[in-house]
Amino acid sequence: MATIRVQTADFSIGAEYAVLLAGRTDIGGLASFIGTVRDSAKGRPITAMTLEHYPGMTEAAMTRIAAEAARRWDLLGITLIHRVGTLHPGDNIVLVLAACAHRQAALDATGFLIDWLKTKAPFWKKETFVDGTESWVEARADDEQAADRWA
Amino acid sequence: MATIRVQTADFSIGAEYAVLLAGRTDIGGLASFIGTVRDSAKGRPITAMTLEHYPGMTEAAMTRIAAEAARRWDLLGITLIHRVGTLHPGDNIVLVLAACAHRQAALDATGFLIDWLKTKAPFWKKETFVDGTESWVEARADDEQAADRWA
Amino acid sequence: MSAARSVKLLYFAWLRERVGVAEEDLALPATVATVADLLVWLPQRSPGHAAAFATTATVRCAVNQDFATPDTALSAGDEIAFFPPVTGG
Amino acid sequence: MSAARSVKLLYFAWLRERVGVAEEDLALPATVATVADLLVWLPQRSPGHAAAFATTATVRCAVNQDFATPDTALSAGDEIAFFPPVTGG
Repeated sequence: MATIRVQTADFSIGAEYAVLLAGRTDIGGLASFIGTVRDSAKGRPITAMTLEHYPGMTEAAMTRIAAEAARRWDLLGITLIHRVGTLHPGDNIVLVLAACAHRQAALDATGFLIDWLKTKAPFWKKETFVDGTESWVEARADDEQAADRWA
Repeated sequence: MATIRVQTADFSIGAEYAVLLAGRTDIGGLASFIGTVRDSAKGRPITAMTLEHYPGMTEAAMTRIAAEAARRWDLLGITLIHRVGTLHPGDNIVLVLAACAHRQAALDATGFLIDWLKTKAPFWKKETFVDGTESWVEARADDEQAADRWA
Repeated sequence: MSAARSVKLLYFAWLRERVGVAEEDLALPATVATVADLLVWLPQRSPGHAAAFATTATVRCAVNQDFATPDTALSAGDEIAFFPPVTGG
Repeated sequence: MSAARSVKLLYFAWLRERVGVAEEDLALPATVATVADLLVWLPQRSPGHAAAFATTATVRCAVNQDFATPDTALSAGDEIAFFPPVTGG
């Protein structure tokens, strides 16, 4: 039921939405989240963001996260797509779609999926600043707290 | 900042997403909700759903709801599109997009917007069943409760 | 002070179906000062009106496109709408 | 019983940059039974390893592509990865 992909290419939310809904008439609500590259980090302008991942484990972790969401909510479809490689401000990073019969489950599942993706899937971000210096993004305590809400 | 439309035509989430994001590099998270027509209501198969609205007041109510969301969250963009007329199972009914610097505000604002749209904007749904009978959808107490969460 | 106050009434969803028209222009009698007064007077106009307003617990009202309450005062030129609780989204 | 246990080590993000390689194949010494043992032994291998594992509070480990804890036991053929706390999404 879940579509799970790690890719360098961009994604199209319209195309993924169409794939998930094709031929379905049992879905009543579809929630999504897209994360995009912001043009600054902690007040410093950035020119690029490079995403590294752990091939194999990443897909396994995303599959486990999707399965956990399906265990918690009555989901009719899940799409998780995460980009890797070098991205620029305004670029898409991650797409989460969750489809359900009713809206609250779709919204809750989407929040859960992005919170767990951020803390339990092996991706790492490096920011490149205007002066050419680079810095690995540090994990945020509030991301851990957001993920722990679902414990 | 807000895009607000009531229309008979379908919408494209990809197109709306592109319009909202065009030229923006300050957005970090974009959440959405789409409501679609399910093929049954209370266990009875339906063949169509007809949406009626109150022209003028509907747009005013949607504008007030968007303004209230912008007051509560630091929103960088809002899109509210609601269809009217005769729809069929699988068709899109409503689109909510909320863009923010960070994900939780985008997800919360999206939940707020759909909860308030359902209870404070003058739309009414009539379902047509397989045997040709029609029935106006009754307001649900749990929709009121969902809206009251944000009071 | 007895000048007729002309208002426009709008009906939606099953209220429209029961009244039989989507809108009508009316002159309010002197006894009708508020939405609550109108809800007493309107059912007397026709069997359709009577059917539409038989259970006012499920009737909502907007005056000039803003949600109104029973004690909302009515004035000449008002656009007064009656409808069931909303069910969009 | 003293057969060498060959394992594959993987490093990601700044651990990879500090160690200087993305992966290496090693034979674990008999003293290394767990992830905690490996975290004691690895820094001795090179200045790069020492730098990478200087602050193990921010080092996470996966064994065979599943998150591991310090007391996770190691076996021949294991794929052992070290990386900082994840920051995707």
